[in-house]
Amino acid sequence: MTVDAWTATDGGSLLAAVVLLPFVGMLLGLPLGGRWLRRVALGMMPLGLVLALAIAAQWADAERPLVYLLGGWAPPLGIALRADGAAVAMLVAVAGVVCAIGVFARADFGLAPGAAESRSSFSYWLLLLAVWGALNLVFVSGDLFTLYVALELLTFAGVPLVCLAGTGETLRAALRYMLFAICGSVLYLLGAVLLYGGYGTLDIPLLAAAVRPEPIAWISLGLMTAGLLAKTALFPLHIWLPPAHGGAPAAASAVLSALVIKGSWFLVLRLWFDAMPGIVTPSAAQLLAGLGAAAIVVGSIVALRQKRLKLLVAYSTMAQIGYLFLMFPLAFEGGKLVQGAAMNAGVLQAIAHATAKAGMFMSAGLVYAALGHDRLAELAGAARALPVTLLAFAVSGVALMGVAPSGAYLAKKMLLDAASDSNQWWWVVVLQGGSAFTASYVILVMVSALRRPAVPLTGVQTVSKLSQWTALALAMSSLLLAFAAVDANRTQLIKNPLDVAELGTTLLVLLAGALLALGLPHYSLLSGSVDSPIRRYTTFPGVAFELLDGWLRRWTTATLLLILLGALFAGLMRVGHSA
Amino acid sequence: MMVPVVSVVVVALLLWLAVWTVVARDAFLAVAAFVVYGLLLALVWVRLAGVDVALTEAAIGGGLTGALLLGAVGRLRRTEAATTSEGASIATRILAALLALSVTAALMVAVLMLPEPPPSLAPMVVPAMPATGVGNPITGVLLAFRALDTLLEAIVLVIALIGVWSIAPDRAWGGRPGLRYHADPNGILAYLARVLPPLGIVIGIYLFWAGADHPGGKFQGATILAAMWMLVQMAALADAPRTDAASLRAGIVIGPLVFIAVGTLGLWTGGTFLGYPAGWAKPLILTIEIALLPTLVLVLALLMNGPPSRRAVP
Amino acid sequence: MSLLLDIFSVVAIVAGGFFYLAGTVGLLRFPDAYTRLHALTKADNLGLALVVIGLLPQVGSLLAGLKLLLVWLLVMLSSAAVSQLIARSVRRQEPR
Amino acid sequence: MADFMLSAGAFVVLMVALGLLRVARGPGRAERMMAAQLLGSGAVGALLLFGAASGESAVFDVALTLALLSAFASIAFVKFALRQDQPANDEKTAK
Amino acid sequence: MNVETLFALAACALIGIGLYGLIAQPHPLRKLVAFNIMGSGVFVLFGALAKRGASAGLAADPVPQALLITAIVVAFAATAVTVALLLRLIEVADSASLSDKAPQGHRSER
Repeated sequence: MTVDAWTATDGGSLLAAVVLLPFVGMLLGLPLGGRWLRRVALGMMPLGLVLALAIAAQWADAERPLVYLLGGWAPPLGIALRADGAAVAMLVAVAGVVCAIGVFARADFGLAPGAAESRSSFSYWLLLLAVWGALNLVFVSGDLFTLYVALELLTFAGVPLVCLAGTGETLRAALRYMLFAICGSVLYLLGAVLLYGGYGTLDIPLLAAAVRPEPIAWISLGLMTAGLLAKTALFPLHIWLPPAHGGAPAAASAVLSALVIKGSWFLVLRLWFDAMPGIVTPSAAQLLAGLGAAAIVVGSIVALRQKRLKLLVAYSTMAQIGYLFLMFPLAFEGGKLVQGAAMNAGVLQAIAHATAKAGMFMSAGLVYAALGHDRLAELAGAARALPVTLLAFAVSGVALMGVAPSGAYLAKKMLLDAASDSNQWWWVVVLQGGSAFTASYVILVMVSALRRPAVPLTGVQTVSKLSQWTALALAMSSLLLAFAAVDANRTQLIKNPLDVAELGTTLLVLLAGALLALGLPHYSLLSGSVDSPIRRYTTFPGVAFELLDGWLRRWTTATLLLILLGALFAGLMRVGHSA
Repeated sequence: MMVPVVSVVVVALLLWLAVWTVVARDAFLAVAAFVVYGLLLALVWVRLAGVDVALTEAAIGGGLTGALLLGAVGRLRRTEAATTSEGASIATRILAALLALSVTAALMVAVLMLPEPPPSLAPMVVPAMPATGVGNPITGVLLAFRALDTLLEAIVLVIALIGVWSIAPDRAWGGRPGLRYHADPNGILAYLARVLPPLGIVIGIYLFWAGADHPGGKFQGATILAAMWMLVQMAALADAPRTDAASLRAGIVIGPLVFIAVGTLGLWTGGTFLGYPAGWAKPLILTIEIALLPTLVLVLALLMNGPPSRRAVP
Repeated sequence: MSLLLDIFSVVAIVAGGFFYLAGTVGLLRFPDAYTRLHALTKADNLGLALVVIGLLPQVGSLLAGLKLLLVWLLVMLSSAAVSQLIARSVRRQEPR
Repeated sequence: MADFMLSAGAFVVLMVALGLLRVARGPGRAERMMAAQLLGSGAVGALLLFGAASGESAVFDVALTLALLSAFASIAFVKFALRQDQPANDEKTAK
Repeated sequence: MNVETLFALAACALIGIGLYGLIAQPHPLRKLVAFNIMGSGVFVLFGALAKRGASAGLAADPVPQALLITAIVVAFAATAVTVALLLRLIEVADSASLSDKAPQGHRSER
C-alpha cells in the first residue's frame, strides 16, 4: 500500500484545481468588489461542479484513489493530494450544495445595479468561496499539517458568517465559536506535533504504516479527536453551535450547518479510518457513538422546546451531528476499523444531511423573511402563504427521518445491517429512536404551519420564487439520494416504501414522533394552551434537558469536558490495547 | 550532555512569566507579561537552533501580537469588572488545575518516551536542496517541498482579513480602519517614527533578501515592515489606507495570485503544479517571494488596524 | 595579538555585565519611577554598549560588526525616546 | 572564550529576570512599561553574546529584530496602555 | 538530560498553564492570551523535536521549523480575528461576557 499510495495517477492535477478554483475566485473577487464579486463567485460555482464531476469520472475509471504529488515531491518530504471514494463523494456533494446555496443567496446578497458595494454582500460571497476551497482541501489533502491549515481556513471563513447580521447576540456567538474552535485547533496541532516526534512524518498513509499502539499514538489521537469534536460541535461540546447557527442569516446558516461542520467531521474519519485504524479500539468507538446517541436525544428534545424556528433547526443540526458518529463502532472487523459498508453509510449520511439541512435552513430563512418573525407559536397560516417553502421544509424533514428512498434511509439501512451483523442491538434502538425524534420536530413545525390562523395573515412579504424552488430542489435531491448512491449489490436494500413491513416501521416512527411532539414542546399542539395539568408532567423531561443543555454550554463546563474527553479517548485506547 | 545554565535560567523565566500571564490580577498586567514572554521566546528559539523561527517569533509573537493585545486592553477597561464576577468557582478552578496538571504529566510521559534515534527528515532535505537552487533549507521546505502550505498560509491571512473587515459597521464600509491617532508632530514619538522606519525598512528588506540562503525570509521581513508602518500610523504621520482603494486591494491579493500563476506555469511546462522546471527554481522562487512581500506587509498591518471604522468621505 | 584582543573582550564584557547588574539593582532599590527609569535606561544601555565593544574583535566579518553597531544604535535610539515618553506619561498622571 | 560569553549571556538573562521582579511588583503602570525596554536592552545583549559564542552571525539578525520590535512594543505600551488615563492627549476622536 | 528534553518538558508545562487560563479566566481577552501561551507551548515542543532531529549536518530538522513559521503566522491571524470580534462586541453590546444571559445590547445600526 505504501509505495502504491504515492504513485501519481492520471488526472491528479484536477485535485489541485478543485482546491484552488474557489480560492482564485476569492482572490479575483476581492479587488473587483461590488457587483463583479457576485458574478465571479457565481461563475466559479458551475466550474467547480464540473471539476468535481470530472474527478469523479477519473476516479471511477482508475478504480483506485487518485494521487497527485505537488511539485513532484513525494511524501514524507512533499505533500500529496489524494482522493478516495469518500473524498470524491464529498467533493461532488459539496459542489452541488454550494451551487444551490449560491442560487439561493443571489436574492439576499445581491446588489442593485449602480448600488455601492455593501459589507454583507462583499463578505458573504468571499467567505462562501473560502469555505468551499477549505472544504475541498480537507477532502483531498493527505498531510496532517496541511489539514491543520485547512481547518483554520474553515474556521476563519466560518466564524464571520455567524455574525454577518452584526448584532451583539451574533457577535457574541461568533466570539464564542472562535475561541472554542481555536482551542480545538491547538489540541489538533499538538497531536500532530507529537505524531511527528514519534514517527517522523505527517503523511497519512506513511503514518498508518509506521504507527504503533503506544502512548504517543494514544495521546495524540485522543487530543486530535477531542479537538476535532470541538470544531464539529458533537455533544457535549456543542457550546457554540445553537446560537451561531440560529443567529446567522439563512444563506449563511445553510453554509455553516450543511458544510462547515462536515470538514472537521471528515477529518475525524480520516484520522480513525486512514491514519490509525489499528490504534483505535472498539471501546473508544463506542464512546464516540455514545456521544452521538446522546446528541440525538438531547439535541432533539431541546429542539422541541425551542420557541423559534431557526433555533429549532439549529438544535436539530446538533442532533444530526450525532448521527454522523454512529457508524464508528459498526465498522470494526476483527478488532480493527475497516473501511467498508459502515463508513460508506456514514459518508452517505453526511451528504444526505448536507443537502437536507441546507434546504431546511433555507426554508426557515424564507419563512422569517416572509413573516418577519419565526416564532413557532405564530406560524399558523404559513403553509398557505408559502406552500413551496413549507413543502421544502417537509421534504427535508422526511428525507432526514430516513424514509425511502432518501439518502438517510439507505444509510440507516446499511447501519442497521451492520449493527445486527455485529450483534450491537443497542445501535438499532438508537437509529430507530433517532428517526422518531426527527419526525417529532418536523411534525411540530408542520402542524404549527398548517393550522388555520385565528386572524388571517397580513403583511406577508414576497420572497424570491427562485430561492423557494432552490430549497425544494435541495430537499428533493436528499430525498432521492438513495437512487444515486446505491450500487448493484445493494439494490436489495431499497424496498418499496409501501411494502407492509416498511410502511409499518414508517408509521411507528411517525406515531412515536407525534407523541413526542405532543408532549414536550412549550405549548400544546392540540389546544395551543401553554398550561394544563397533564402537560406539567409531560414537559418535565423537556425542562430538565433544557437545564442540562444550558449547563453544558457554559464555557468552563465545555472546556473541562473537552479535556476530559481527550483523556478518556486516550485512556480507552490504552485499556483496549492492554486487554 | 549537561544542560547549560543559560537554558535553565531561560526556562525558569519563561515558566514564571507564563504563570504570571495567566493568573495576573488584571488584563493589562497579563498582557504586559505576555509581551515580555513573547520577546523572551526569541531566546528560546536561539537555544533550539531555530534562528528562522526566532526571527519570526521575535517579530510576530513579541511585536505584533503584543501590540495588538495592548491595543485591545486599552479599550476594554469597563467590561473587565463585569466579567470578573462571572469567574469560575474555587471548585472549578481546582478541577481545571488538576486537569491541566494531568495533561502536562501525560505530555511529559509522551515526551520522555519519544523514540531513539529521533526521526528526522533532515537527511532527505539535504540531498534535495540543490534542486531548489536556494541555500536555506527552511526556505527550501517553505517554497519547494511544501510550497502548498505556504500558498495556503497567504490565503489564510487574506481570509482572516476578510473576516476582520466583515464585522465593520455598515456605515463605515470602505472607510479607513482603526482609530485616528493624534500626536504632536514635533514630539518624541514623531521623531522616533521618522528615524526608526528607515532603519527598519533596511533591516526588513535585508532579512527578506537574506532568506534565500541564510535565516530570514519574507515573513520576518514583512513583519518588520508592517511594524514600521504601524509605528508611522501611531505617530500620526500617516493615516491608515481606505479599505476600498483599488490599489490596496490589488496589493492584498497579488502574492497568492502570482504564487498560483507560477504554480500553474509549472504544470504547463510539463511538470506538476508548483513544480519548477529544472534550472528555473531559484528565479521562480524569488518571483514568488517578491510578490508575497506586499501581500504580507499589507495584510499583517491591516489585521492590526482592525475593521473599517470611519465613514468613507466621498 | 589574539590573546590581547581576548583580554580586551573579557574586560569589556565583564564591565558590561557590571552595568547590567547596576541597572537591575537600581531598578529594584530606587524609590520612584523616575529614578528607576534612570537606572534602567542609562545603566543597561552602557552595559549593552560595553558588550558590543567587547564582541567587536570577536566577530569575523565586517557585516557582523556592522550589525552589532546597528543593534547598539537602535537600542540607544529607542530607549532614549521611549524613556522620555514613559517619564512624561508618569508626570501627566501625577497631579491627580 | 565561547564558554565565557555563554555564561556572560546567562548572567545578563539573570539580571533581566531580577529586573522583571520590579516590573511585577509595580506599583504603577510606568514600571510595567519598562518591561519591554528591559527586555530590549537585556535580551538583546544576551542574544549578542549567544550569537558570538555559537559563531552564528544570523543570531545577530535576531538581536536586530528584537531591538526593533521591542522598541515598537514599548511605543505600543505608552500609546495604548495609558490611553484611558489621559483622555486629553493621544486620544481617539473620530469613530 | 539535554537542552531539547528540558525545553520539551517546559513546553508541556506551558501547555498546561495555558490550558488552565483558557478554562478558568472569565474575560475573553484573558482566554485569548492563555490560548497564545498554550499555542507557544505547542510551538516550543515542536521546536524541541526539531532540535532532536538534528542530523545530516543540520543543527535541527528543517521541516518542523518551516511548519512552525507557518503556524506562528496562522496563530497571529487567529489572534487578530478574535481581537477584532471582541472589540466590536464591546462596541455594540457594551459587554464582553460570553454568557447567554449577558445584556444583548442595541441592534447594530446597519
